Amino acid sequence: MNRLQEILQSVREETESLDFPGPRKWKQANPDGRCVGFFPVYCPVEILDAAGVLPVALFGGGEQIEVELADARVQSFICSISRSTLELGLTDRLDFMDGMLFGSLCDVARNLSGVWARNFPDTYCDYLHFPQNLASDQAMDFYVHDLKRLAGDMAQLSGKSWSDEDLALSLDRYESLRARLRKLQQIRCQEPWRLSLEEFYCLLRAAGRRKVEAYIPVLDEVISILEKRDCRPVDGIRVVLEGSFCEQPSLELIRSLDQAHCFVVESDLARGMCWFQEPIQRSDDPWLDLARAYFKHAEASVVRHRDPQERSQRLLQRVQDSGAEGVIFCTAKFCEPAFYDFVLHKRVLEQADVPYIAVEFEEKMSNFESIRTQAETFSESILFFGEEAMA
Amino acid sequence: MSQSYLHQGSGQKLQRKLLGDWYQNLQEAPQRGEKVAYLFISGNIGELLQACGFHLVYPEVNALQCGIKKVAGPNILSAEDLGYSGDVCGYVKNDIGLLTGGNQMPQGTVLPPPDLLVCNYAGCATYLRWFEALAEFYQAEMVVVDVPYLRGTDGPTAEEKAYVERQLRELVTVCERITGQEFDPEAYRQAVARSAQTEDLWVDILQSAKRKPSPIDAYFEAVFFMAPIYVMRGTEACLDYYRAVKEEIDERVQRGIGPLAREEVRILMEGPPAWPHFRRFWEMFKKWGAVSVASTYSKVGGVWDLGFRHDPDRPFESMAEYMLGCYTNRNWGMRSDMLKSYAEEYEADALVIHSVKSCRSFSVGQADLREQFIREYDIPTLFIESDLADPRYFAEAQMKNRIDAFFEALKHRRVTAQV
Amino acid sequence: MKVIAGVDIGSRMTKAILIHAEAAEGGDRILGRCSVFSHFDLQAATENALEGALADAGVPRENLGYLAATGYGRYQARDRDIQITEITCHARGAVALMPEVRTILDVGAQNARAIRLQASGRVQSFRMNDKCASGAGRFVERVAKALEIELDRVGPLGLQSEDPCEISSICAVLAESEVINHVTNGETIPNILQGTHVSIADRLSSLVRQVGMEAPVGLTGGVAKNRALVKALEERLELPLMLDRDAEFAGAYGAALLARKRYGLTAKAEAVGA
Amino acid sequence: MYAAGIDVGSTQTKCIVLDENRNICGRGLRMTGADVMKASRQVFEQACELAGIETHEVGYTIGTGYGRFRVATGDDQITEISCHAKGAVHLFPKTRTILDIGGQDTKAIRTNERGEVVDFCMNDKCAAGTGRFLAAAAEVMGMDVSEIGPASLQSTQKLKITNVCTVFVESEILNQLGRGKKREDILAGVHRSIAGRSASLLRRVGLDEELTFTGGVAKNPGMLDAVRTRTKLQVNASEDSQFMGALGAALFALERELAGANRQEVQS
Ligand SMILES: Nc1ncnc2c1ncn2[C@@H]1O[C@H](COP(=O)(O)OP(=O)(O)O)[C@@H](O)[C@H]1O
Ligand SMILES: Nc1ncnc2c1ncn2[C@@H]1O[C@H](COP(=O)(O)OP(=O)(O)O)[C@@H](O)[C@H]1O
Ligand code: SF4
Ligand code: SF4
Ligand code: SF4
Repeated sequence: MNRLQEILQSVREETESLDFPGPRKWKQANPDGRCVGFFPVYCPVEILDAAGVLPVALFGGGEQIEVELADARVQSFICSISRSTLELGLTDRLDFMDGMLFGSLCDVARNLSGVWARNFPDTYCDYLHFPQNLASDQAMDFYVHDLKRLAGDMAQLSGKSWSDEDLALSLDRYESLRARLRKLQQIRCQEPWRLSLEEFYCLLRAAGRRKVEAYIPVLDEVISILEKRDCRPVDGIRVVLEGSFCEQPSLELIRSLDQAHCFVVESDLARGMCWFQEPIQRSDDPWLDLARAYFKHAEASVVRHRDPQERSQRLLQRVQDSGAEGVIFCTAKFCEPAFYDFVLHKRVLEQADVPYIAVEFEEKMSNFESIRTQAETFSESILFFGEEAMA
Repeated sequence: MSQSYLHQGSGQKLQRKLLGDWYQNLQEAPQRGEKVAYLFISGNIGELLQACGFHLVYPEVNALQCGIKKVAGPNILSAEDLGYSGDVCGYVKNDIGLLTGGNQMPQGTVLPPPDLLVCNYAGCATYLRWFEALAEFYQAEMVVVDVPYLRGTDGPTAEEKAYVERQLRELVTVCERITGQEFDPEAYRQAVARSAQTEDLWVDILQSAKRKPSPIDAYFEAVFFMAPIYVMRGTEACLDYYRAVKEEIDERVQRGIGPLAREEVRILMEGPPAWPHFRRFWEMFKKWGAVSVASTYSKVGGVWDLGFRHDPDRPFESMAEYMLGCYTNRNWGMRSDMLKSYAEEYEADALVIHSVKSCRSFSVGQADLREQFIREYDIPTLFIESDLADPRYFAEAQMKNRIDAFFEALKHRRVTAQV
Repeated sequence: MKVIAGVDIGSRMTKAILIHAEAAEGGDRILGRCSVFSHFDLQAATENALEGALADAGVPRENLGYLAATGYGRYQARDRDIQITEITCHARGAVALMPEVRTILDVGAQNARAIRLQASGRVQSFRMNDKCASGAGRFVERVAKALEIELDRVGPLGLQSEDPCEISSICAVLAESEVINHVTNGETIPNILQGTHVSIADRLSSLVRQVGMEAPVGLTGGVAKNRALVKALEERLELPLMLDRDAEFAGAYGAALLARKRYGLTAKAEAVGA
Repeated sequence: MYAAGIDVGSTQTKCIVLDENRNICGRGLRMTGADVMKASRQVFEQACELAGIETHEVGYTIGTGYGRFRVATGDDQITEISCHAKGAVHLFPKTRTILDIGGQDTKAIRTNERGEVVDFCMNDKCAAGTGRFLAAAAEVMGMDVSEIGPASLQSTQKLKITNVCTVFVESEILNQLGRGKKREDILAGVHRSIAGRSASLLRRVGLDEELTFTGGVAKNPGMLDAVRTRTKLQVNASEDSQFMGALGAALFALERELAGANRQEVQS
């Protein structure tokens, strides 16, 4: 097996396995280390990292998990990720975790923080409030204060004292990580056959499970091998995938998009892994830098209220920048934020004459025939229409 | 109600008039050149906005009215035509459907468009998405008053209070810009003072349910009685209204009458009612002599029975505390503690959880409540599902079967307990 | 004369259509059509439908220039030259049959799909429902079976209904016992059938709404043969539906039309190559 | 002194006649069919005949099941939820959780030692996971419902059934057969799929002590096995599983009779 395959296999395993091989291995090697999980989308991982805590991104249980215990806790009309994450906990698959963080994405994630605290009373559990009034002068102060509070908790958990310097270094580390991820994204966008969506996605997800300084060289390796990778261009349509920022579609679904010749060249898959649109601007106060980045440079997202028009315009811009021919709204069933956003985006896309389709997925879905049919239809509608127009 | 009495239904009559005037006034506001603000019920800052010179529209109240008047169904469908999913909050869809159809309420009022959208983000994240949609539709200015969700069980921290309070002060500047009118601090202070008085009365009314039999159904009736304190708190008319309701309830107490001829079971209710089928929903409980003695839904507009009051000496600070303390802004542990204390204080026999699909803010965590009440507290708990807005999710036969089975089992247990 | 075949391999019926290979010769006229039960040997069904259509057109097999397969069994048609999804095909076929159509509702035995077209005829967006039988043709089949009525009679009988009864079950299976109950309570067959149609129409109309309905709306698929369901749908959607005699064949027809373009290209390529 | 319980289910109607010592002395069973009144009368007569008594010797009769309000000879009605709990605890006194899979719905019931319902959950909006699902599978295979359970136990290969819809599972089965899959493997997949759904339902009411399986589907050994495997619990089932609701109703009836309860007017 060559080196690339080896890396890809390990990140795929990290994506598919319910046992968190990466974080567990890290904890074995660092018995005093602490792991804190975070529910998608965004989490200020830099703060955890600076305190010597390994931030572990949780993306639910995917298609692998059989939900039984959590079914009793989460009604049928609530998104699967909340159910499967709870199942992971209730079946002791998160026993290596020392804490959990939930953010203000939506009512589900918010309430889940309390449900979690009830079911796992012995581990640290907290709720992070991300300001939704970014226009207020007060919000930044409040947020910085809250970040410091989190930092205090993390320090207590890890038993490490740490300084502003540590945070500054961590910001640098994550900046380099995001630079690599952007590079991969660029490769995928320019020559989608060089890096399949599944490969790209697994590499992206693993970024939320590895110690950042250890993962950067791995990505460097991948990038250099990819540039030499021998591959033949394939014909298909280029699309932007939108709506999967929190609960994630399964690998099978992701594969079926490639099979249907819909090349996803831009997406909001696992959005939190690459949350900032541009490099964080640095001053001598890393706290303020991190907060300011959240306020000003975060990727437009429905879970962070700013200006909804800005969100739709940003989507349009991503379509244009990536040379995409259409948009696939690929939304987790019952994901309210994504559904509301869809209506706003839809209007803008229609005005701009950008074709789109909307499909829904669920973790427990095992039959992708219908999604594949829909993706195929979408690519046909673009390809055949091109022919019709020619004729 | 078996007997008729002096003040019977006086609250209801008065309320009809109050709300009628309210809507009338609202409809005419634009002609008078007066400004209109839209805002939400949970953590609403009506006193403040009125002191800034705004008329108020509460889209949630409109949604509720459409639900009862049975026009929510068609409204929801027309919102779905625009691309709204079948799985999002029916209140939002009702409102969008209503406005695309001309924003005319079932009773005839045409609602004026907003000059300002104040998203008092203390209820649910859906509030943000709702006003984002309205902001887009009306091209109106939207301001969020960001209220951090409570995390511990100790209530809000000093920073959280300060954060909200300072946002309120910022908001005043925005309001002044829009209305071109100066904020009247004295009017605000007086309104807040009236609110505090109103809250005292309302708490007395709700707590009368501690009696046996309870003179009031603290859910099926309270959800109507609560309307004025949610939409026009701080006004003189509102205060008068609660004086009148208090008289009606006092009279019931004197005569020893309650909402049903016989109170057989005292229940706690968690979750919003099924508005589109309100009567039938209530009937299913009446049949078993079940009277609600406390409910969480009657607290969505403010939790006053646990001690909080608006404070005319600290009008901004207390407003911030009010917003932070909303039921929907409380975390699971606080909600559960609240229900537990109700169970004890009101001597409830059972808990009924009505889980509505529309509202994740209420629903997520209810299954844990159910588990906790049955397992840890040994309080019989019934779990039923439908919706507060979407008539399609009300499966009457199934719901009835469940309710019957539950009360029947409760009865059996009682019989054996007596032996 | 070379011909092009489109075969739509559905879960219940397999349908085949033949058209001229050269648009100039015969326009878009349908030369032959045939539908057979799919059962579970989809290859045999494809073969039979194709033979049937050839016989109908009176064209020998060797004149078949190109075969396009669509429908849920499209990957199982052995001699296919191309496979295209049923949504693309139904859209194409529907536009050919009913040129003004803006929204298409295609209802088969197991699937329902709503498709919205751009003014140019291109698919703008679509939705499908394939997880629950309560919004598809199989529901009607089951009720018909429970009432011991031939499927052909379901439409005419349903139209006689004056007061459709309410079917409250959300589930096609559970609704069956409700239907039986109505029978015992002395409800008339037309009212029961129409009640079923109304309940399906409810679900179908919400599907159409999800793609943002725009008039005129056309109905394709086998269900278009059921006039009573059509009536229920029209009442729900509050507009008349466009129908065509060949609505059942819209998918196969669309496949053939799309394939002709492909055939043209390959034929040209061959000519150049030779 | 005798008492009877009549359970008018969506699929089958069952009757139990008890003597004053709570011994079962007669059973009756038939398809519910369209005429509920008739079915209930027939099972009652059938049970009395088996008991060797005249119908008028039965003092008190309680109707249960979805058609309980239309029981021809019923003195009162009690929901099937209470009755299944009562019956199950009578036969298996340590029962704390009950899984009842009938023709059209599935219920999980939690009970106390006196057979009183403490908690329950049901699946009654979708036929997935009910006896109907199994019946549909049996029908496409051309088998009787009583044959599919034993056949599924012969399975050697794991096969996943993905459709949950009772209607669409038929074509999935045909498809699998068409692909040359073995009948028993497909059936085992069907049984596993229902066991999975049942387990989730059971978790809602709690699943830590003795489990009793009731309803017609409990007669299916394949289902019994699948539930055992899935829950990793000892699962009680008896010949009388399908009669559990009727038995519970009869027990209630006997209590009433012993207590000299006054006859109530039949509600409708
Ligand atoms: N003669 C008829 N009268 C009424 N309905 C019919 C008739 N023929 C077919 N149908 C309806 O059409 C459905 C089959 O549609 P079809 O498009 O052939 O399905 P598929 O493409 O899935 O095989 C049946 O389920 C039935 O409801
Ligand atoms: N001998 C048997 N073996 C396996 N399953 C059976 C047998 N007899 C009945 N069943 C199943 O039991 C179901 C009926 O169960 P029952 O509890 O009587 O339902 P209901 O009370 O809803 O009528 C039928 O759907 C059938 O699948
Ligand atoms: S998937 Fe959507 S609804 Fe569910 S937790 Fe994530 S953001 Fe919230
Ligand atoms: S989600 Fe709940 S609280 Fe929020 S708007 Fe809807 S009904 Fe109201
Ligand atoms: S509700 Fe009925 S028709 Fe729909 S999926 Fe369930 S079993 Fe199938």
